[in-house]
Amino acid sequence: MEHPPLISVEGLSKRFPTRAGDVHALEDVNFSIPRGSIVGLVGESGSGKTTLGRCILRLVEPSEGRVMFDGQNILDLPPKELRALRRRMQIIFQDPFSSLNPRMRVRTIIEEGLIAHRLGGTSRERRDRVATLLEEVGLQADHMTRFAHEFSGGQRQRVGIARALAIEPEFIVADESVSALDVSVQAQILNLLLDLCEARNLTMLFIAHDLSVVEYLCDQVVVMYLGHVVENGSTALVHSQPAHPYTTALLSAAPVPDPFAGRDRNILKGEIPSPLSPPSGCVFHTRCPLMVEHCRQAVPELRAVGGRRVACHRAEDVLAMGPATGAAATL
Amino acid sequence: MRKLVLLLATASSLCLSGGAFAAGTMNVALIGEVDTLDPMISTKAVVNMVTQHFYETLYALDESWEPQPLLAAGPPEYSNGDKTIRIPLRTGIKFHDGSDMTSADVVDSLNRWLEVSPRAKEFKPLVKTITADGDDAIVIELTDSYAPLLSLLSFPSAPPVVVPQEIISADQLTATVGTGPYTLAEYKPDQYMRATRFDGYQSPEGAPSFLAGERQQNLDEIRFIPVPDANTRMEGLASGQFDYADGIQIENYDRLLESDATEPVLMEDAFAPNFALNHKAGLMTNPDLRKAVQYALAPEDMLLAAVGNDVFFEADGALYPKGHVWHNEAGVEEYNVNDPARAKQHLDAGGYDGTPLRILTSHQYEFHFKMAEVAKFYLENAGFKVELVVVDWATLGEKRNDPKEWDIYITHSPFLPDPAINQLLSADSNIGWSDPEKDAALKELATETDLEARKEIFAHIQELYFRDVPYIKVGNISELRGSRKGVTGVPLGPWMVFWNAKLPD
Amino acid sequence: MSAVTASATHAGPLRVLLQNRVVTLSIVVLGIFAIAAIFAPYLTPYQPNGLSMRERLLPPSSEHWAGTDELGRDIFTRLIYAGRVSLAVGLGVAALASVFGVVLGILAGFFSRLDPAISRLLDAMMAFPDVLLAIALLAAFGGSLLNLIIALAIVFTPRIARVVRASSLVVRELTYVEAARALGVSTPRILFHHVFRNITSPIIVQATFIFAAAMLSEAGLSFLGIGIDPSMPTWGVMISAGRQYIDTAGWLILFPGLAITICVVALQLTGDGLRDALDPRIRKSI
Amino acid sequence: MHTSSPPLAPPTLEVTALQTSFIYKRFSVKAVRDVSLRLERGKTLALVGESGSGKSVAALSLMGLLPPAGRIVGGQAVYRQADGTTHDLARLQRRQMRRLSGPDLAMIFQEPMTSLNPLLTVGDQIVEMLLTHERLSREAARKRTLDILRLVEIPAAERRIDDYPHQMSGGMRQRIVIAMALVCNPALLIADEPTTALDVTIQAQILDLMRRLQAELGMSILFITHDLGVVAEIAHQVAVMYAGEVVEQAEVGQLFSSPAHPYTQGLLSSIPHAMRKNPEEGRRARLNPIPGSVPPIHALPEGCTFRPRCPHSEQRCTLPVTLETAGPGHRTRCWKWEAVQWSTRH
Amino acid sequence: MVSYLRTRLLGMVLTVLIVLVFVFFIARLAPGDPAELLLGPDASAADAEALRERMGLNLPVPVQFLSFLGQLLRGDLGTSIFYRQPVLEVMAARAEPTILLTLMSLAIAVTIALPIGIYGAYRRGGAFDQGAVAVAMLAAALPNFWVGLLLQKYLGTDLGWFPVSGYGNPDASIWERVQHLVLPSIALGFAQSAIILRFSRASMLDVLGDDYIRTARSKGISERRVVLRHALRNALIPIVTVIGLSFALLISGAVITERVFNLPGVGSLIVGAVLRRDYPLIQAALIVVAALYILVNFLIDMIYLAIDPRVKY
Repeated sequence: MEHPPLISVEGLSKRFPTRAGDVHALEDVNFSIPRGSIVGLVGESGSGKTTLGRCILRLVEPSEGRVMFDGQNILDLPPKELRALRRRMQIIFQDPFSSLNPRMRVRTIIEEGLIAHRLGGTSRERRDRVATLLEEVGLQADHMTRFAHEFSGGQRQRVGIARALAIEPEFIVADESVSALDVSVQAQILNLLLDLCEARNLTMLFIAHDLSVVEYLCDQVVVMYLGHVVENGSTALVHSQPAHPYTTALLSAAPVPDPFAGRDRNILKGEIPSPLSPPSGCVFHTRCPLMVEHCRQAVPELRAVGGRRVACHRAEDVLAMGPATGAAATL
Repeated sequence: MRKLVLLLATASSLCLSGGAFAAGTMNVALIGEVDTLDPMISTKAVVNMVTQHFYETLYALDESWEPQPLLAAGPPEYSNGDKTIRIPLRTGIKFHDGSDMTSADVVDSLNRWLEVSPRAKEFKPLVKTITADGDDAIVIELTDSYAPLLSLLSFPSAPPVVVPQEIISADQLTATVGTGPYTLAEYKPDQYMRATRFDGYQSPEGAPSFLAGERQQNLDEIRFIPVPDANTRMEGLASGQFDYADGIQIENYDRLLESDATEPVLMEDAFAPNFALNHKAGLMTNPDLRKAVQYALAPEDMLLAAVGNDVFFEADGALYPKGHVWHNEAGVEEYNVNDPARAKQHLDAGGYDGTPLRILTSHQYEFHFKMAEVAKFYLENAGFKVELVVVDWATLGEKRNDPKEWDIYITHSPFLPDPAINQLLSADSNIGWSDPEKDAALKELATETDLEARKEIFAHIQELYFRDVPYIKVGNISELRGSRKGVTGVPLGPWMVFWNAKLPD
Repeated sequence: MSAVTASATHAGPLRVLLQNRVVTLSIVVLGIFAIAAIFAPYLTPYQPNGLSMRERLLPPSSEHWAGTDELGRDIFTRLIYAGRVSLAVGLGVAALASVFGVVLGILAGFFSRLDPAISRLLDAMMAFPDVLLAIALLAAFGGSLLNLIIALAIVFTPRIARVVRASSLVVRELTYVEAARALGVSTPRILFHHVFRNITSPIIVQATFIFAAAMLSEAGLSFLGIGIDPSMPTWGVMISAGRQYIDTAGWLILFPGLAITICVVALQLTGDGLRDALDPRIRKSI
Repeated sequence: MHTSSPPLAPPTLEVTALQTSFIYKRFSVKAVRDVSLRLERGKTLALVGESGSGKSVAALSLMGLLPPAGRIVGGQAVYRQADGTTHDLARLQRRQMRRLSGPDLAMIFQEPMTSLNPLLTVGDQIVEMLLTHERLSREAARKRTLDILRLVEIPAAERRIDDYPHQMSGGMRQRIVIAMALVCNPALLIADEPTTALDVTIQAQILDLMRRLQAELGMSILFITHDLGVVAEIAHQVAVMYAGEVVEQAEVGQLFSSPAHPYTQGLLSSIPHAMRKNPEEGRRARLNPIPGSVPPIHALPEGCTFRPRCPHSEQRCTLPVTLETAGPGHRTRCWKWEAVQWSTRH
Repeated sequence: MVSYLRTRLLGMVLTVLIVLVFVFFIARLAPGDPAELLLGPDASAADAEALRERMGLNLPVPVQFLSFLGQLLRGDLGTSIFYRQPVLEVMAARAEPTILLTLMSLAIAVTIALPIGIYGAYRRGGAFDQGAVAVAMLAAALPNFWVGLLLQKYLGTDLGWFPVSGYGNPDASIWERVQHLVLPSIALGFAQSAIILRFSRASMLDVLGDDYIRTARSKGISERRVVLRHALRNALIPIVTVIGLSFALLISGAVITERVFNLPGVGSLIVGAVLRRDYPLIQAALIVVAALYILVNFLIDMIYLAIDPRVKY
């Protein structure tokens, strides 16, 4: 079942200099994405998940670390080779409104990658390819003469997907690709993504803040908090038995669309600290219900605990308490 | 609302009553700023007009443009074949700073004038020395006799004024200190210049006659106010803000005449506009084409455009106006021909190939530009291609020194007291009119001392002028000034001076 | 409501533009000015420089619709010919300033390393009042039609450059630019197809306003006697030349003043209309 | 806990056939076409719908806060004060509405970042509310403000009362907005997507706070949201909107367990639930979304607006549909509701 | 804050430096020089050359630039060629009419345009609003010298309400001088008011659409209070900037207006200096004007700091 990783992120850090100081967007991030799998990346705003997605594609230059893509560190690549490699990895964006150039027809939008990589053959062949792609993502071939503004949000997202798929990448980063959509449309797009992944054997990093979507879609999950990976393991395991207090809290905070479900919850106090001056030790200690003095000083290593990796000094305690008990501890 | 009206009414009455001043103060509106207070370097009328109140020359022109002694005690004494000139000086003359004028001051002043004045250019090579002869006379030694000397010494355009030695520094006068009837009391650039009576002034004798004669210092104070806009000068005169205004638009003549508060002052034949032709390079080196220009132009229309009313100009081709001592009619039939056919003949004879004729003009002198527009029309009518090069005066000043930049440039000039100092006739002027016959005549004009003989020489030169067309004198233009009714004692002439002026009671 | 927006957008900017009657009228007025300028020789029996000193300062009549000037030239004819130059100045300045501004603005907006230098330069240019900068430049270049256009284009460049820079900064962050980069699209193509093409609306709008502002500036400079070679009449030159006749022959300055005003109003209205039609932010809130 | 008391007591708010249009020079848009709601005293009614369904416009209509082009063109919205006095919010004069706004009706908006005046301290903005509606001295108002800030759990309220909005995080600002809305003890709180812009942990805090405040202060809440998860958390009653109409209203439990409108049913089945992997095929199960998309509001189909996307549609559905009763307190705008409910259960 | 001020001041100094270089070379690029003008129309090339020599104008331009910089470092902006006075003195003597003119026209523009713009925005689309917008449109389109000429003729010459031009006599009282500035200020303020009107209207419209205005209305406070306390204050913030930016426009307008009304101000001084190639004066005047503009905009940033709590540097 275990595949060799297509992507592996090693010691990745990113700091954005600002007038007020450096924003610590990513700190020593390590994880890998097995070929053919869908890995979910969850966290709240400010957790660094979007930056991480961009860094992996080198749309943002990381400050430190390596991103191995099929054995090659893409951060070392000169611009020309990087451009060539771009063919193998793509991104689908969150906002269906700003991610399509309003001055271009759908055909041009989808073709652009083909032209850039000299893939599409003649204009006619490219046109046919665009037509096929549009149909594959659930649109019609004659949509290619339209402009983006003539589509609904869900349809635009399909165009975005077609654009990413046009150059037949192996790896796709889906950055909150369904967050802006209404639930009924979101379901359509989720189905589409699943179909495509399976049909084309895609590897995908699925960035989301909605745990239920990740739980539904992903094989593995990476939970981030303030630039750090706090927990990483198979989705089923992390969801049923979270080993990090933050994961516990996140899971319990997510509203469950079931009025009959239990309403006992683990509500985190306070808010995510500023990435300008992240807390010492464990970055979560300011909000953690299980915080002990040690957490204030020592940065927890990402270590294997109970079949997943977790960065918490008290992961064993969290597991022992179980999700419900974890919640009780805060109340 | 009513309050506002009241306020406005008060405002307007106040501004009208603002015209009443202490008796003895005269407000004079000038056509522009006095660019420099150094009269020796500038030929600008406004500079020379104002500075005459502060500075004086050895001689001054009278009504018939004859030099009369001013700081000199009498006429010059010629000897050594007119090559040595002794000029006696008046004594007891005081400078504004209280010091006495000495012959040394006069010598230094004249030497500086030789260095800096554009008017001294012809004369300078002739001067061997200028020395003091005791305390009350100076002696000028020349290499050759020079007939226009006295005119030059009295002509108030970049004139040889006498200043104290101390204020002469290499490039400029360090203070405004002269012997004139008025002293500079206050100068606010572009706002006003206040000239107040100089109490230690020693007036020359004799009945006032233009710039010569007694200087009475009737006014306590004269205020020279630069007002570049003609309308404003007119309005200011009408409202009583100014007592005297230079450069009034001809259109306002009737208004000045009909008003109870004002009267027009017409200065006939004040100056002549000139079209200078480039004899050094380009189209105008071809005599036929020069003739073509001469025959094509319509001086009357050009003057009308420049001035606006035929009362205020005379289409006269002679180099000096009728009545002037240097007036003659030699060659004037070549003037005001305005015959496109004849012009065309010359155009063909000259083998004109359609190269545009470049007329360099400035719009700072609007009448230059107006004449250029009319000239263009008539030249094109005759078959020329014409290009107006309209620049500001600073640019024109530079461009006209480069023969490659122009074919014709437009300027104007007052009637000089002696034709020998007319630069445009000289071979080394920027138009470069060089002709052996003319050069010899010009030389003769400078050295001959007998007036009648000189007049004949000049008539010959004028004939050559019409033949060779070094430049085209377009005509005589009058100037309109405005005066508050009852102002007297301001002589009529190219320069307004106010030392004998009186305000009405 | 977004559906409504989509359909209004669908109507196309031109239709939105023409739906506004005032804007339509403005465009018609500008069209008349343009046609008059282009076909000037066919519209009048007189020559613009055809002077006739016997017909000076005639008031408007059936023969001379706008009277004659101090050299007896037909003012209506001169208005039409002057319109050629005035409009050429406006158009030329708008076009040239757009080119300069787009280059500077995109460079500053897209390449953050160039931004400080360019922004500083623009700041310095903005620190000069328009007219003063134009005067200084014209004094340096010398007054001619082309130099006037270049000088005014330089004066107005910061206006475009700042808009372009700001828009590029926004567009640069939009995800479709990122998508293009992710696709491996080359930078020049990104600059043109993704950045430039999406900021044309504010440029067009600004250029329209600059067109108007340049005409006013030209008139002002001509009035000061610094602008254009006055042998090539513009409306400003005509006012300037006619001002001394304001009491005796008011029509000399009345008509050119009206021409400028009408033209500038029409341009401003068109600019406003274009902004409404092209700016999606406003259109969303119809 | 979620069972409502029998609807004997008159409801706080009863909206009947409310219609709101946006009227422009050249065209008009019916944003709210037929909204009927019933909100019991002390309860929370969630108004659910996807974007463009008209739910926010409906809320703004009730508060008289429509943008200039918006007009209520039909229907009633009867608000009943504790003493039984009724006001038709759809017909109130501005001045009357102002008197009600604050002590009776209050509103919380979606965007905590922009809904506070950036130039005034948060304290001032709450004090202003108090001074407008109650005869109080400044000191007393400030004291009341401090109390309410503590009630909404602003830490170090004494200090933060003088902060400007930009000095606070989104969550804090939303607490301020809630404090401001509640400071005059309104009987009816209209909350327009109050947690949508917030992170999930902060959302949990705010929802928790609102629930507790309702228990303490006893106001009725009209809670507008698109998130069925949030609905399940907070609502007693739910009304589902589609294309400007309320298509179903029911008790929350009823709605989730036996939806009686195919749109509600479709929404519920679109929600990604836990792992649905089918181990035999090695393939994840697919969701069951509603096909197609919401029709543009100016091109709605005749009859039932949901018809083009509805798996149950038939010829009859082209005729106008009215609200049908599908059970106690359960109304649906679908005459095939029985078939729909049956299909949910199987 | 301190670091902001430091970078900000550094930026300002840099900008001024660019201005310096620019001004110096632009002045030297111009054909012709002061010598020609001083000498008058009858002078010859040799005269001009001699005068140039005496004035140090024929040194190589870079040498002149260095000596200019040297002077500047000693705080000396030079001496006017024409006025023979230190340029700062020349400018100081001409500052009053320009400052008064600028302030008066700004005052006229603001008092007229601000309330109209704000009220128009509040009653958006109404007759008042449409009328105001139309007038603003017209005001922005009228060439201000043309307006000046018409004002001169009708209010000045024909009706005699105000002095037509000039700045009064040397001994005129300040009141009299202010009267002389009434027509110029109207001419200049008119175009200015168009900009302020349009801007304040747009700003108010923006603000009225903001969420916190809706919040304020939902509180049941009076409409007056919503507009004055909540909307107006927020709307004023961008208006302050446009007033700052309009400083440059005012100076531009002043150049022309001073010419029309024959006011001895800085604007006409600069035009004169350019025409006469009075290099030290051109340099100093442009530098001072640019520096003032930069300073005004800096002050406006500081005002922001004072009135907008969000702005923290």
